[in-house]
Amino acid sequence: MKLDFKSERDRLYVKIHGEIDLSVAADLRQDLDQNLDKKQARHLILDFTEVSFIDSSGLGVILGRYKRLTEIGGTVQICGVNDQIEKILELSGFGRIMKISPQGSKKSHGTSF
Amino acid sequence: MKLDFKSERDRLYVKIHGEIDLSVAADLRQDLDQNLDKKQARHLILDFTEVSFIDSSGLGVILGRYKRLTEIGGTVQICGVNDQIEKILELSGFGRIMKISPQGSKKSHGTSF
Amino acid sequence: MEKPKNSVLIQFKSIPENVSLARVLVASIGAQFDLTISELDELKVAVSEAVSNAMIHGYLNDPDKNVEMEILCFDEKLIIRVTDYGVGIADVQLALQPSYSTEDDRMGLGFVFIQSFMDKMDVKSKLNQGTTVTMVKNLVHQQES
Amino acid sequence: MEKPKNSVLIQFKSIPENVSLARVLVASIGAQFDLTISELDELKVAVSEAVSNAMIHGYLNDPDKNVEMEILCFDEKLIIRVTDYGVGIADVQLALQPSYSTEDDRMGLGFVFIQSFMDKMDVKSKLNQGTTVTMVKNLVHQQES
Ligand SMILES: Nc1ncnc2c1ncn2[C@@H]1O[C@H](COP(=O)(O)OP(=O)(O)O)[C@@H](O)[C@H]1O
Ligand SMILES: Nc1ncnc2c1ncn2[C@@H]1O[C@H](COP(=O)(O)OP(=O)(O)O)[C@@H](O)[C@H]1O
Repeated sequence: MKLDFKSERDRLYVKIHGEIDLSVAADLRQDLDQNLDKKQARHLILDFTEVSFIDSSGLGVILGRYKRLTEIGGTVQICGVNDQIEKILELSGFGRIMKISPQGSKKSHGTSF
Repeated sequence: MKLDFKSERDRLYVKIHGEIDLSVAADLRQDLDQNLDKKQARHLILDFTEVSFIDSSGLGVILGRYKRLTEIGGTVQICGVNDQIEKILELSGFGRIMKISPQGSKKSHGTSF
Repeated sequence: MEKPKNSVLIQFKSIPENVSLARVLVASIGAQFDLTISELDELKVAVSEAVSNAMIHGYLNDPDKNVEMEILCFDEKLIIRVTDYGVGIADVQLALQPSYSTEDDRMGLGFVFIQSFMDKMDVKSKLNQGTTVTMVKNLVHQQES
Repeated sequence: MEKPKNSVLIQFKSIPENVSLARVLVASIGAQFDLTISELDELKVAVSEAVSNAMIHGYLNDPDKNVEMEILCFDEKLIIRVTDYGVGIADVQLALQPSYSTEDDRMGLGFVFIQSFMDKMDVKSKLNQGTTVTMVKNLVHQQES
């Protein structure tokens, strides 16, 4: 897994590359939290264009950041999601609490690096 | 493994896609022999541009075709070979009995499909 | 039972890096059959969940334990069995409830994903002896029109 | 001996499709370390030869037999061990000779490739009991300048 960070005012954009599972969950949690702190960001936009796999260990990390940010009135958004990952996000109910945009949609263009 | 055939007079060009190991050796042998027969070809040119792996089971098939063709005054040539496969072909002595051209060389252009 | 066309048994250390190893193996076997990319992706998720559970819950992240995975391939189905010899599950029915998790930072979605993505799931567990999750993927495809 | 950082044991049916499975597994473990693409390719060739030999020579292509592969990862080396419980080798020294093969259409290059691509090879065999090929790949890399 590799992460690219970019920030703009209170928004933190993170492009994630690779597979998000148990083996990277702890690192991902720490990297996201450190950067949210450093940039004092309230809104987290995750670019999933280069994410090839995610399971519930990965989703747990994102839900944790969501809880943290909603407490301070922030949001989490996931863009560039492929069909398979979209299915998993729907199954897990993420679609009801955060904005999710599929690959190739306008929404995901806005956050490209 | 997938094969593309093209023939011109007594020359048979075969572009091989995929990995050449024990699991495809029997099929490869049969497909090559059938096409050599059908086209009455004496010269076999193997395009390795899309070959990602070969081991001694695969080399055995090529050596068998080489023996068959040299008996009738023919040749075998391998083009589009990547660095790793070139090393294996050298180790096995193929470089001394047939023409081998690496990826991107002029020789391999001549046989592109 | 009919003889499997292929069978693979793998045993690996309970370290997170091996979750992806288990996925790679299953995907590589799945590719021997005519599974679609999306079916392969779903197999990978199911295996990832079962193997992660064995490591986290079964073995409480002890890297010196071993997880086992058995893959049996039949004409009409794949059977994948993930086993740990860890703490076991006190109440399997409860553990299968969506959102139920014994760990604060986990979501209780592992079994939900396995059940959604596989055609059958069975969990056998005994306290302090371990857990076996058996998952079945049917290979019977619709006739093409 | 020092404890391995990772260890994986796999047992699979003696069918040609599983040669690529063995390669995929080794490449996936190799990728956990800092091996170059060319080192990974060489590992794959070595494993391919040892596993093919077990199936063709050890088990005489009987698909109902099982091949075993063990992978042990240490800080400074990978050890890969391929075992069959097949016919065994009467004269190991002879079998190791380049170009020596007991099969007409084979080239006798399997052991040559393993020895070229791995840092160490050891063959233990007993007639009618089977063969174990142990291969070692050093992971000690040159210091970058
Ligand atoms: N292999 C296992 N060994 C022991 N307990 C397990 C095992 N697998 C699952 N469990 C129990 O079942 C619960 C639900 O599992 P799951 O649905 O995968 O959610 P999660 O992993 O997010 O907790 C776990 O929290 C754990 O208590
Ligand atoms: N696992 C094995 N069981 C029995 N015999 C073997 C085994 N591996 C190798 N041999 C013997 O050693 C010989 C040389 O092997 P190798 O160098 O791989 O060449 P090849 O596979 O082309 O014959 C084989 O022909 C065979 O007689």
